Amino acid sequence: MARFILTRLGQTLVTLALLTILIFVLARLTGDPTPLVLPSEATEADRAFFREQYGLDRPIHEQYVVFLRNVLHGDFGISFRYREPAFNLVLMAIGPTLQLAGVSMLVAVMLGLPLGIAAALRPGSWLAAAVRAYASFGQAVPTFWSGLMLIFLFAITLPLLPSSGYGEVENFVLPAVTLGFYASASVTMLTWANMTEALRSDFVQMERVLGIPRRLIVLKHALRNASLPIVTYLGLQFGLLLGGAVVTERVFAWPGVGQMLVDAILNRDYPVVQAAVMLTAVLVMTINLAVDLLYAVLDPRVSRS
Amino acid sequence: MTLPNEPLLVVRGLNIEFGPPERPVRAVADADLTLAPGEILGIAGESGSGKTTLCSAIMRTLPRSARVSGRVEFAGKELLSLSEREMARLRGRDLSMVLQNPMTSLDPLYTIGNQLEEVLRERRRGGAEVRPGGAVEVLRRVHLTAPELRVRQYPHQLSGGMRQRVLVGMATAAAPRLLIADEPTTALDASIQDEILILFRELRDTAGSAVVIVTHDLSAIRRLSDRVIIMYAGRIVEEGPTAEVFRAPRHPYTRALLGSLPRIEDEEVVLQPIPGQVPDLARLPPGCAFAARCPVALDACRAERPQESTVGERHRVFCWQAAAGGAA
Amino acid sequence: MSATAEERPAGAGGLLGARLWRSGAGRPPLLATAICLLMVVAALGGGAIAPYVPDEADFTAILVPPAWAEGGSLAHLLGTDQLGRDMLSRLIAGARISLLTAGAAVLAGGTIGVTLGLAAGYLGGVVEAVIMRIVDAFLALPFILMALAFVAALGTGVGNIILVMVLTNWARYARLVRSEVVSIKKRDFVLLARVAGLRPWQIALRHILPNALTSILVLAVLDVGRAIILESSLSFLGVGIQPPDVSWGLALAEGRTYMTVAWWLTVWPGLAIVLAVMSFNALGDWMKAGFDPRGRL
Amino acid sequence: MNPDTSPPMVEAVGLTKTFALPATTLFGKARSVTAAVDVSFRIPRGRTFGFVGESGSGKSTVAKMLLKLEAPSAGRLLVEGEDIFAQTPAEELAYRRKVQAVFQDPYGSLSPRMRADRIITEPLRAHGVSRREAEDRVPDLLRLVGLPPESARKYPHEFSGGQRQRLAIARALSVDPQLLVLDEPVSALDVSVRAQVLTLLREMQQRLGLTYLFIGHDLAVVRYLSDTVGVMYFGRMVELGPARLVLRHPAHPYTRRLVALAAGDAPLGAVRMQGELPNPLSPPSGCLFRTRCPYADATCAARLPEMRPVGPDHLAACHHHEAVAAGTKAETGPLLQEA
Repeated sequence: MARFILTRLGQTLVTLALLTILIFVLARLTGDPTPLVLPSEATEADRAFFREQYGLDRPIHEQYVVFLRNVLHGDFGISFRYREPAFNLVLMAIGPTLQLAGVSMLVAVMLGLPLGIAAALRPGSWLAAAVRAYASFGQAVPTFWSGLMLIFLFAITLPLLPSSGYGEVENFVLPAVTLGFYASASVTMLTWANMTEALRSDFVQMERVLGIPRRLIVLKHALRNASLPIVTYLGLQFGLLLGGAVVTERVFAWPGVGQMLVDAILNRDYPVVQAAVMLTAVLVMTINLAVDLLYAVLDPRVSRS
Repeated sequence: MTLPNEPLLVVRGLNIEFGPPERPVRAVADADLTLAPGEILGIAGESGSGKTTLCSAIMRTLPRSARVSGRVEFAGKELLSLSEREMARLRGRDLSMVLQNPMTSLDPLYTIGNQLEEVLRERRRGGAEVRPGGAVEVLRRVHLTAPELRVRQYPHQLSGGMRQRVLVGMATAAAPRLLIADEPTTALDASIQDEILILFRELRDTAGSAVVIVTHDLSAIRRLSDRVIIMYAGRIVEEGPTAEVFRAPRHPYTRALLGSLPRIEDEEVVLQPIPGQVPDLARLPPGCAFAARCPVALDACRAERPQESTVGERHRVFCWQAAAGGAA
Repeated sequence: MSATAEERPAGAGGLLGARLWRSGAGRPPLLATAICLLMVVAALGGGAIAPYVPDEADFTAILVPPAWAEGGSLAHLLGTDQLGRDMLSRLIAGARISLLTAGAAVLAGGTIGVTLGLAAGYLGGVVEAVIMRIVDAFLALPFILMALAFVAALGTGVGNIILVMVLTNWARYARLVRSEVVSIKKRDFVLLARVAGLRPWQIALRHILPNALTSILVLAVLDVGRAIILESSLSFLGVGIQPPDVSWGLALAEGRTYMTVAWWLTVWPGLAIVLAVMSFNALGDWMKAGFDPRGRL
Repeated sequence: MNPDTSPPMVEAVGLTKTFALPATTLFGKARSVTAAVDVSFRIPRGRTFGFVGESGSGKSTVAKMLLKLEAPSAGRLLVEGEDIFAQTPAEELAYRRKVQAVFQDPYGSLSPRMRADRIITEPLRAHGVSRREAEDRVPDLLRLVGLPPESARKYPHEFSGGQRQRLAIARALSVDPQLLVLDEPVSALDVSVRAQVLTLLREMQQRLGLTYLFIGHDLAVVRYLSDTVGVMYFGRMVELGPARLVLRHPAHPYTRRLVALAAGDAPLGAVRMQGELPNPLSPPSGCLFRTRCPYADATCAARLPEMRPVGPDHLAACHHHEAVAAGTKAETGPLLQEA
């Protein structure tokens, strides 16, 4: 068990290190940031001073070491646009993003789990067909479109809810439904598939011939076995939700990391881009690691061997 | 309730079909069988002979796509017409089953003790509490070593033989009147197979249960069962007292089957393989399904399905040759 | 032992379509197939089919509603946008961009991923460790964030977006192929191929790749839908396809301002995306049901 | 060629295979599991050596080493006097033509995406035979194993289990090998089909002068084909000798038990095998079988018995082999009831 945790931790660190290389390489690809940062009237001496200050005149591997050291200190540089440390800006935006992703996740689970289980329990029924239609529609609707349609319906045609903004409970409804609906489709399909497989397993057959009541077979045995892969998937899904939040935030003008990232890209504000990408990556990987450990605790085949 | 001499299980004219109605696959055809209380019946046959399907029909665990007709009477109850709820009440208490693969038949996420107690709790009608040592007792009854330790272990920590013991313990916890064992030893090593078979005999001796053992392993049937049924391509071809069938098989298929078993006791091992292969169940010939592989087939065998003929006390066979006395 | 009898592994041997048909996947989804084909025709036909030049403004016909609505005209079946450009022609042009970017992402990304996954799974050891850690790094971020990171470095426009999509896509193929190879490698017929004297590359190409191919194909078809959403999302955010090129996502973003007065500007591109993605997904699910009854993908 | 001076087809000397397991505790030592220890045997040309044992006894590991799918951790494996783990690539290719195999699972042994003719010709093609020449041989090979020549165009899923094993045999025979490794080739087959394949294997050996390494768990089946048998228990060979001698007069208590169990006439419960197999990670001291053996005493716990002669060409690894051969302690009765 201890070994399993350490192996996973090690893998995560290696992946993170590789990711920093990737981001560093991408940062270099964008070219010399000097003209972006300094005003056009800056002298050649100013430019040289800037390059030296940021280590841009040194060999590439040394630059990476500097970059890595700075990243470890949470120093991604000063935002070109806001003249503030990029890391601080992103840190301020992460809260709203996490809230949105969290509430959407709740929506997704509350829709997806019961639908998936119901469909698995009634294969071939109209209910299963309806759930399939729901899930395939949900997987195909991009959030920017469903978001706009919801705004059109509930903010413009029937002015019930605000179309944008942040802070009040009603601000959450449309963005969370938009994002949660999208995520619920894949949660439904995954729950369905795993529940079906669990219900077909030999031990469920055995419990049937032993006369164990169906309620107990479904809730205690099939559901718990099916929940193991679902738990893992929900971890992954949270990462996808953070990604999906980028688009949703844009539609609803939500003050999150995604909104900030897109703005930064459009304004070529690279320190903010790097900070946003890196911070999200750390977040996603931490969640995945936690989910893996949770899985190990839930499955005696991992924890007791 | 049944009288002592009344049969425990009566199957009459059981037919089970799968696939599209216009081109059905008949997995079991016109099956009749009778089982007395406390009797051990062996059902032998190769893959596709319908033996497992027959048992699933008795337990009512066939997939929904199966079309079943005929009658299955258990202790005077018609099982095929029971509701799923009534059937579930019988399962595990009055009739129970052991499945083929011990490796996957236990829930990997719960301890052995937890799963055993769940079964025991279901046995107690009227909400009586389960005695704390009940699970250990069950494991001791199936001769599992260190039962106090086993109840705290998870399935993956036990070997295949140990798991099958646990499963037999679960299936027999309520001393059912009928236990069906479907290939209970196939997945196990030779040295463990007998130990599992012995459990079935102990169950009969101590609880008076009847046992149906379904297997392709003729030697297991020979040593365990009182009576044997041989199936081929979905039909019963021969039925009789075990000793008599093995000593003087009357159906050419039974004879061929015994002849194709290598025996270790003989000076020189001689094998007489059956030529050809098992026919496709969707395209059975009009006559006897074995005719194409039968060394003594008559024209009648290819034209018409053989009728039942009695060739001794409680010994019946479906073969034109045997009926005519020609193959004796 | 008696289990050996009726088991017929699904989807073995024969032509792909016939194999799927036999394997119990059911009838192919006809409507979905038709829509997919229609998209391909629109993408290939492009200008020849479209009634107007998609980016040609016509200030005499601004915001004309669809033909059947009040004020609509048969000249513009689906209406026109704020610059008087014909919506139908723009949708057709958008199909071309969507399929081009998605196709490139799937083909190029798939080829790179399959090659690396095959190498990792088959060679094992250090090669595997290195490739798989890189794969992990590329998959560490949700795909849209990864794509944004690449866009930030590479810039926008059709060429760059294709590159971005290839970069975000290859790793999933590599991961799938590697896990397939690792399991196929242990199967008896591969061991027997070694016994027969086949060289490692022969085994990889003749035994391992064909047996992994069905999973790859299913992933590829399902991926088209994902790629269409990714491209339209980037374009919607303004960091994807840039005018004068036409993309469904871009059209949606442009039409957003006029949502209250001209619903058709946002509804048509959205519907186009949903229909296209649903059709490719339905096709992929059908293939998956045939090839992969246990749902490993 | 004088059979007395030429080296045997196969000679294994002290063959050992250990697999490393990852440590379970963080700073624990990496542990290893021994699949086969100190296995020695020889197979004369044209004869069959039968390997008997239960699952996990290490018999398949030996087969995999002979096929060069695994390398031994210690010991040598000679085929026709040549160490097969000291070959150049060219020699290895030649070796692969000499040795072929048939495995247990008729469903996993054939690539599901290849037609029968390609399956059969694949080994030939691997050894540089032209496609045309290889395909010319297909009808003969199919006929040889009792399949109709039309089946060349079929895919594996169109064959039954027994037919697939025939196909696997045809493929193995295509390169005219001298040695066939048969790893439980009939265990997954139905009784009637099993007999067909066994008679086919015996016929092939007689017609083509093949040497077999036959692995099985069913003693009667092994005896049907084998001249010599080796009995494996938990990675070690415990008894070795002429098949008839070993299976009629076993000298090791384990073999004795297996033989008694295999006799179809023995009433149920007459032979009891007590206990479970030992844990591979913590094997018992001394003799590995002592935890299940009625003859076990202090000697068995203290010392591992060596293989030593108990009769002509007959070896057994038991401290008490005289007593076992004499049958002083019954395998029956209440003594072993508490299992």
